[in-house]
Amino acid sequence: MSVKKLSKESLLNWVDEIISTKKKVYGVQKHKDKTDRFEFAPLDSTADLRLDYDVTVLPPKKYFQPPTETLVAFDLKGGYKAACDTEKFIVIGIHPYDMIAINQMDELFQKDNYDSHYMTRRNNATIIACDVATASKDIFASSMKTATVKKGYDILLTDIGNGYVAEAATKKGQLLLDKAKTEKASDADIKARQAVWENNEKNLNKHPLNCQPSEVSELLEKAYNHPVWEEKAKTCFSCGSCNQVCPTCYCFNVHDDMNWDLKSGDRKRTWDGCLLDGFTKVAPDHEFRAKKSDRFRHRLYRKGKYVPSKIGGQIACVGCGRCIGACLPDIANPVKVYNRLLEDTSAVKK
Amino acid sequence: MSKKIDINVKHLTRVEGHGNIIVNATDGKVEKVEWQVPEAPRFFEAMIRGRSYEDIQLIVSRICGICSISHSLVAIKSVENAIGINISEQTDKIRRLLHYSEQLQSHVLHVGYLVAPDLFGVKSVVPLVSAAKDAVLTIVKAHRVANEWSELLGGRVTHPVTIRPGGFTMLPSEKQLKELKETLTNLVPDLMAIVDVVLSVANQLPAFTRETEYVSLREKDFYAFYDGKIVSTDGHTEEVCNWESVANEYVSDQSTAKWAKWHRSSYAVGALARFNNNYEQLADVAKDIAKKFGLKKGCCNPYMNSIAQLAECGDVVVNAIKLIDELLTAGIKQEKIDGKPKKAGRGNAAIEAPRGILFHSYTFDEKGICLGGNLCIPTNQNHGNIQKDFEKIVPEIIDQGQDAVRQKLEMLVRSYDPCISCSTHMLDVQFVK
Amino acid sequence: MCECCGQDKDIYLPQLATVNKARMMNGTELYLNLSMDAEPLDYKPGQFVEVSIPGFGEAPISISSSPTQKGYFELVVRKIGNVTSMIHKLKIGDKIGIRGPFGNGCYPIEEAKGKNLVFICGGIGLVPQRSFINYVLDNRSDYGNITVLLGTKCHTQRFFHSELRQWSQRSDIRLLETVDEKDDCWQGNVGVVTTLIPKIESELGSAFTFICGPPVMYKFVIMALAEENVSRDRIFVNLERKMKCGVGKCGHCQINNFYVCVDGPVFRCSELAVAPEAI
Amino acid sequence: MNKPRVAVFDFACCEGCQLQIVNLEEQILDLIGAVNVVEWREAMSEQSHEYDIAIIEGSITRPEDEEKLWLIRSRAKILIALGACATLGGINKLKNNFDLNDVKKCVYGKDASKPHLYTELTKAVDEVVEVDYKIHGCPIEAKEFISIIRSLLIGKKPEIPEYPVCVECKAKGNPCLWEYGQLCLGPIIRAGCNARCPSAGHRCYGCRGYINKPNVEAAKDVIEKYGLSVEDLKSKMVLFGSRQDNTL
Ligand SMILES: Cc1cc2nc3c(=O)[nH]c(=O)nc-3n(C[C@H](O)[C@H](O)[C@H](O)COP(=O)(O)OP(=O)(O)OC[C@H]3O[C@@H](n4cnc5c(N)ncnc54)[C@H](O)[C@@H]3O)c2cc1C
Ligand code: SF4
Ligand code: SF4
Ligand code: SF4
Repeated sequence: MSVKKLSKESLLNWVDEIISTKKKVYGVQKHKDKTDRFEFAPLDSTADLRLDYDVTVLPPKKYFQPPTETLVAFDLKGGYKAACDTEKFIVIGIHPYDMIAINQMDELFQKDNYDSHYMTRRNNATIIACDVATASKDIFASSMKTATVKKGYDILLTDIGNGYVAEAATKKGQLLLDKAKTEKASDADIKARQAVWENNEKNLNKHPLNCQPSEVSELLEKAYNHPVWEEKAKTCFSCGSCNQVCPTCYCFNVHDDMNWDLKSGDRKRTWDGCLLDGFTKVAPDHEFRAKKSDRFRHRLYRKGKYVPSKIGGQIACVGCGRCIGACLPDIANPVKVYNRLLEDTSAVKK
Repeated sequence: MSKKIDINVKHLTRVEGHGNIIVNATDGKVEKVEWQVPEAPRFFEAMIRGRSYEDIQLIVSRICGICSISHSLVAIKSVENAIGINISEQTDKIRRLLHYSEQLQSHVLHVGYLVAPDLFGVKSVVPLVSAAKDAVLTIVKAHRVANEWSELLGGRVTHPVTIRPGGFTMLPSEKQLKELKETLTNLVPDLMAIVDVVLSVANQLPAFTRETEYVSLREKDFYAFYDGKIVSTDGHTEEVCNWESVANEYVSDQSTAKWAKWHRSSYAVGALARFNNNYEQLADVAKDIAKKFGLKKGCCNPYMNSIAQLAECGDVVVNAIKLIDELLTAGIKQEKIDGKPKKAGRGNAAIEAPRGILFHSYTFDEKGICLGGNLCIPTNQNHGNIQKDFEKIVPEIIDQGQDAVRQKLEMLVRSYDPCISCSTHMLDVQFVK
Repeated sequence: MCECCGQDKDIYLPQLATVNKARMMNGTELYLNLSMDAEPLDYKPGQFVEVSIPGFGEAPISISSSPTQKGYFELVVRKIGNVTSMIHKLKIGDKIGIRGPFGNGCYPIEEAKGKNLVFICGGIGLVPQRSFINYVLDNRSDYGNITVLLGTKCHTQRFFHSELRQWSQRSDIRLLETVDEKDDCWQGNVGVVTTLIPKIESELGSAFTFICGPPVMYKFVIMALAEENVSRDRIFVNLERKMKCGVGKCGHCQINNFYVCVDGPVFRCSELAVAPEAI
Repeated sequence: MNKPRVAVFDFACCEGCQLQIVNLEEQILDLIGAVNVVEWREAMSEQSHEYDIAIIEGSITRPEDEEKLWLIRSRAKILIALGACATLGGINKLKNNFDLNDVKKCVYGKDASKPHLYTELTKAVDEVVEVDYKIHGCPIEAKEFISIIRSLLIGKKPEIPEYPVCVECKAKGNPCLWEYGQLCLGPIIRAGCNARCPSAGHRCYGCRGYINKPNVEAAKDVIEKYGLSVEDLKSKMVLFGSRQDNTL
């Protein structure tokens, strides 16, 4: 599919049109309470859209796996009925690292058993991704090889200064892009986009990882009993903040809610976190991962080893840096942990 | 055989807090009439000592669940007064708007849930549901609207969280304010429907009067709820900083709450006091409501307090809409809160809680640590007046028999909309034959 | 097929089953015999189902019957919390929601052919093992000697009495039992289940051993087997973890790299070498 | 099935938690449809001694209240502590930080020794009688109240969160208030309020009490990092945690 160019103005007009014709459009904008931060939220006006944002407080996973969703409706008499979100929607402004996280989730939610709740929403979404224009304070996407993205989106926008290069990757995307006033991207435009990519692949790197992301899994094989887990977890609140803000965390809890008739109700799933006390607790009162340090280690193994083994070796940390900001005692930074292990194991080698 | 009346209502129901009513009479001769407040005392003035100026609002809000917004706002005003913090016009306006929401919420709750059952001759709002479902649903709706309004601005209906010394931690968006305005505009007919329902049973309100000094705030530009000077129907005026010379609090053996008196042996505060002092400033719709019930300035029938509350609901809605318009015209601006203490000293503030004038004073050191405080709650100020009303009304109605006397006394106390957990806590009538 | 997404199966949607039989087996265990209302349950020994009680939630429960028995399946449920308490209230004819069968790690039906089999069960751990034991009994000629070691806390907590009696009377299966607590009414062995292991020393050499019981049991049994030089790739453990979905998504049952629900619940012990959290 | 009989009682408190029940608005009709409210002084005049579920609001400050509570316990099958005053002792417990005579003098002056002003150290309900369930919060959250009551009505043990406020705060997409200089207690306080205060821009001040294993050491570390002192934390915490402050 061809590569187009949009002037800044025609981009705005295009978004205007999208907002006026589609029911559900979400886009990156200033956080409603804290105006120095950004969030994905329903986009009412094109003027609110901020494609120059650094990072959003929550990743866009909330549109694919909402914090709370109904899985089935039940009725004491009539049994169970599947509940499904079937509305079509558009998300504007997903950064490459978040896109890659969604690509990973797609694989995980289809693997073993096809999760129709996640996948229905995923299939109903049109994603307009955009390349990073402003580096956030903790981003390390370059280290994780997630600074640019090649698939998953329907349209990718790249700000090249005098306009946007837009490339549709799907038919859905092409149809949508056709509505914009575009011109064919010139060689210079394509080169400018390449330059943005090259720059991002190098410079979105506030916390450089001292090895290839694909090597982390092997690194962890030797680190299971390393003292770093105990040391760091000493100040862990077990608050699950790192889980909640992470674009690649998808563990959930399930609970039933009754209606007032006490005969019908909903079975819901809500975000959960493997760092939380009680995550592995079973009746009567046995907890399998009771130690904070074990839970702390579990998360970093999940990102670096367990999930990668399910998705062809890709590391399940996309370097968005959200957990770094979310963690009060400042222990969540995956790079710091992996680098520390690297140092120690290479020290052992020497 | 002598005819004995012995009323002993322990823990009066449908009031906020615990209060008792005691009447002993033999052959129409009244031997004892007593209004008691046995609520467990809670010692707020003692508990705030040593706390930071930032926490005072959080603590004293817990004096009362029903008027927590008034408590929070007056506490903050007093704190700001003490340590020299200024606030913006926007903050002042949003605080007033928040305060209006509580008036509406509390008045609807009081008239609709607590007083209406008396007028309909039932024991609670529950049987009213079958008798007058539409009326109840309208009351519930008005109550919900008021609560959602409080929540929008205060972050929570009870014990608001957004207000702090210097400003708000969260502001409503212009969109939300527009929606609120629309909701309030649509509420007016519902309010009128409630007025009509109450009007249909208004003949159940006893015709009793007793010359009373009514005390409230008065403010230049508003029918006073949020601010002003202290005034009384006896023509006295006093600055808020001298409130202690108005309230003259004393400890009564009948009560765990303190009582108050000014020029007479007791005075009354509340909606009727505000109405009597500031009638002219009421919005027209409020005056119309009052007219429907024949309520006029200078009324000394305590049972009419509930009607004054209804009238005030009209005023609140109309003036809230005006305030919203002003806020929208100016546009909502994010402000940086400068809430650090500028000086040490004592601060005083008054506000009209739904049930009457409320005073808070605090003293802070230069770090903003509270050295002490004094609070005077509306219901405290009414306790003495309730007792005086009792003393006058019981001989007048003693012939009507125990049940009627009991019923009228309960209604009398309820009409004051007492908040006994505020004053400490509430009510119970006792009778013997 | 789902109306909204067009998928043929919603993995979270329970299917209705009917209770054919329900009876208490002792103070805490309920026996249930169920049939699916629509498609019969097509399962393998070692798999489990999610039993659903509207308003209460779901509980993963092992299938205790052998797939050789057609037209119904059996569960044994211990009353322990919200869902299991409600399961205990079920009566004959009641409808109940079932998801599953789940679990890819099942008993090694094929590989175990021709081998001697040893089942080591602690208490309710007999329940899932029973599925394979009965499967083997129904395909008796395919397998070698069968030995069942069963430890129960106290003799009043034993269940499947008549079935156990039958086994002990059969010549083609050997049952050894023990109870933890000494009691006048119990004439058999006393002591934890590991005390039975030396008694079957001769069986262990080339046998496939299957362990299922309370979490604390595994470590000690495996240690005891190690003393008898039983190789870890012939030991199978049936593990239990907290579960919320049963289909490899919710993350609660994860043991290092494994999800008990999709990779287990039956694991070969040698494969768990990379999963220190397992035992 | 007979509707369970419910009675509501209050002790030293602001009655704000009962008010949240009133604030169920339209849903109060559903509540009344599902249970038989036999006593509720704040809202109705009927009274009864026969009830299955007793809901207790407020903390216990006087011997006569203790006696009344014992009586209620002996009559109720299920006893629920409603709100921070009942579950923790609430704000009322602040007075336990002072000498009692001094507290009385401070409020009542020379009259402090009058018998009806008698007070004792404030106690939470479970310091006097056994409590079956706690509905946390100052005030309680209507939503949580509803879900707990519905659970009890179908005979299910209600699920009361053991995780901290941060979980709900993050799920709502709030930036953390620590980054804006507020000493928020979210990481060590039990969730269930849907991060009520942080979502309104105000730090959590702990009205739902500690989670089961609060990492107070970590809290100390963090406040140092943010240039505050443990004393600051303590003073914030004891607003609602007077009884728990030995952990600090
Ligand atoms: C693979 C597998 C097979 C099982 N087979 C049986 C069986 O055959 N018979 C039997 O009686 N029990 C079995 N259990 C244990 C049974 O699942 C739990 O006792 C049951 O989930 C407790 O649920 P509850 O709602 O009654 O308890 P609650 O304490 O109220 O539990 C609430 C929720 O927590 C989770 N949970 C709590 N305990 C466990 C647990 N031990 N395992 C998994 N999830 C738990 C569940 O999601 C449950 O719904 C099995 C567990 C697993 C994992
Ligand atoms: S682990 Fe941290 S940096 Fe990595 S994807 Fe998750 S939140 Fe982002
Ligand atoms: S604001 Fe408070 S509750 Fe929210 S994440 Fe930060 S510490 Fe936790
Ligand atoms: S955020 Fe904290 S203080 Fe606020 S309601 Fe929740 S627990 Fe209470």
